[in-house]
Amino acid sequence: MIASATLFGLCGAALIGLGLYGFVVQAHLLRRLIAFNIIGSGIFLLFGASGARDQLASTDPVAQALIITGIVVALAATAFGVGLVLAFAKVTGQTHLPEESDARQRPLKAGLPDRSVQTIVKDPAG
Amino acid sequence: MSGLAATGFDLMLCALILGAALAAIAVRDLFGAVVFFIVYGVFVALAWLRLEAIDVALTEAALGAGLTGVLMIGAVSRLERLTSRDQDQDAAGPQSPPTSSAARIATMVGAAGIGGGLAWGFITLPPSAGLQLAVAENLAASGVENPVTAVLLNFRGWDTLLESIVLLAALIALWSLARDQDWGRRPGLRQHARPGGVMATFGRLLPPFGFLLGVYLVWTGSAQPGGAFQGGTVLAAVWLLVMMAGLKAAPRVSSTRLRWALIAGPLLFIGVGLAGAVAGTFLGLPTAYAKPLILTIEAGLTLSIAATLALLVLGAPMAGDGLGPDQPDKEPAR
Amino acid sequence: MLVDGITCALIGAGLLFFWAGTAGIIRFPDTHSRLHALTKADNVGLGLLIVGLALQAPDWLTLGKLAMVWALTLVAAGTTAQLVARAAITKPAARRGPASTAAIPGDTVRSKDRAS
Amino acid sequence: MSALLTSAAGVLLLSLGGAMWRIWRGPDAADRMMAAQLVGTGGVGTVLLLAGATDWRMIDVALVLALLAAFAAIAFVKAISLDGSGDPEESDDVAEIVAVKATGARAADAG
Repeated sequence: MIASATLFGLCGAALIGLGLYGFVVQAHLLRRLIAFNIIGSGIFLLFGASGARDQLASTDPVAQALIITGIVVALAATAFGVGLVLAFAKVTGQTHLPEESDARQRPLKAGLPDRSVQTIVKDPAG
Repeated sequence: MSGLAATGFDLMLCALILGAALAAIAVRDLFGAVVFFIVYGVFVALAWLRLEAIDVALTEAALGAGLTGVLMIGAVSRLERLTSRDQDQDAAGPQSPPTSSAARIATMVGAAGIGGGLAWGFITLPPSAGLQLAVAENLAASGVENPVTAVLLNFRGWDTLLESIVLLAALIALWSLARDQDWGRRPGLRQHARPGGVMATFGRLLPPFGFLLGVYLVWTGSAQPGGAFQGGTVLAAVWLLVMMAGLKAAPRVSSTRLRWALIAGPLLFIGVGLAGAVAGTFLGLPTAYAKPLILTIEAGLTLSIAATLALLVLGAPMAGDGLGPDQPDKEPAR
Repeated sequence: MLVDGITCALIGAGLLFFWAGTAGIIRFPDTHSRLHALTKADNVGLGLLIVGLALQAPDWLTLGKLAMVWALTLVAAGTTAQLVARAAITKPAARRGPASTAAIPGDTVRSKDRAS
Repeated sequence: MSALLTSAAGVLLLSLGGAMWRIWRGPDAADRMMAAQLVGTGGVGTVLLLAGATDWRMIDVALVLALLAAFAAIAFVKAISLDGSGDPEESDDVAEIVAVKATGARAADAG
């Protein structure tokens, strides 16, 4: 029999790799946030499993406490990220960073750059 | 027999977690990716249960099933309204990655290398008893019986204090994204529902139960799995439901009562810490008064965590339906 | 021993409903009939499971929690079914996701007019 | 009993793979949402079975999941409402749309 901790630790390592791949390859900012969250929960799982491997009963309480604060902070960071993505989209009409655009991604609206420039000049906070 | 069933379950759960994560990254439809991410949260909560980390599972379930879903679905909806939909670009999704296939393969190899390296490191990690024994030895002096709560509020009180301030900082950062003329307005879209309809009825029916569960989790957290974070997350979700059902508008960000709710937890925590500093060490809780002090801090923290998380999900203060910079400044009468 | 047997039977029946729900959500041809399959699993499958487990509950608190889980699930399933079904009917846009609500240029402006 | 309950949890978990397939396929957003709902309910059932098999204290997790089960769906119906923050029951022409659906829309639906 394989111990649960071993399995979920390996699963966490795989999630980190998977999330990293998605984070680099995806251009859509919201999908990057999702990938970022997958990396995060992979790290939590790996960490928690390391704390559960040699334990008598349950997962190490110190690891649990750190992971709980980590999960809540990850949500806070994600909420801020969503706010940034929405503000970016409001100013530019885009969901991708400009340097990520290639020939396949046409500008979204004709005349939009003008508006976005005006907006930026008028109100940098967007 | 029991071992076989458990290992089978674990293997299946790992496959589902990895499948959900892979699908969230690879599915063509943006909304599909968000749904896969919500489902992923449910599976990860199950994994925490299998690791017998019930406290973590509670937090993950409340965040994954409740707040993250609301946050992400709302984000998709608002994003689609902000960007033009004439092009097939978003329907085709992120699937038009800016990278060439060679770069993708290189990324894949690199990511697999990092994941594999971590896995190898995990397997070859030397055995260690960790801190479980140290916690168990000092549990009697902490004032509570749940070791996780003891670590969060007593042994590593610094971490939790700073964490509650980090949450506040995230909220301030989010609010700072608002335009100047929107400052002092209500955060997020104006929510409304048909009065007496199914959604409004649900919004009236559920909160009493949710409130009970949230308070129960905080109260029971001193002896059993639960605590300020778990209970606060549930209460945040309940408050969000009341607002989404159109029963109560979100408070204005300039509201004094809201500000007090947001800082109550950190303030109480610092106050108790300073009292400890007078007696000896900052954040040192004397064993005799540890339990009432911890419960006091937890009560304040629960309030602040619930308010902060709900407001983080709502978003920056904005006018009207927040569609763009051309919105009129007056708030629509609803 | 008898109690254990009854538990097993009830849980087995509950699992059957869950599998039926899954089969329905895979096989049924359109959104509304799939919703039908879903609510069966929600209400009956979980219900049987909970009744079976209730026989094993160690104390009254656990029993009460089991009952509350079922009650909450029933309310949630009813609400969800009603809202999603109506949303799927009233908004043809639901066919392609939240994305497509703003598909028509100027749609957002119109929606504001209608709402007020 | 513990092994039996764990096995039952495994059987339940396996059925959720089907729901995952529906999320992948769609075709509608509503289909994806419903399948997620099924995973949520299946998750509640799995937690309960695990609680019975190992530790009854785990039941609180099922309570949290059941309490929040409808949240994503409510966010979803809001997202596809006209202004992104409404309620599908608010539009007055529902009866009309339903009537149209019932009579002539089957053909249009199939197309």
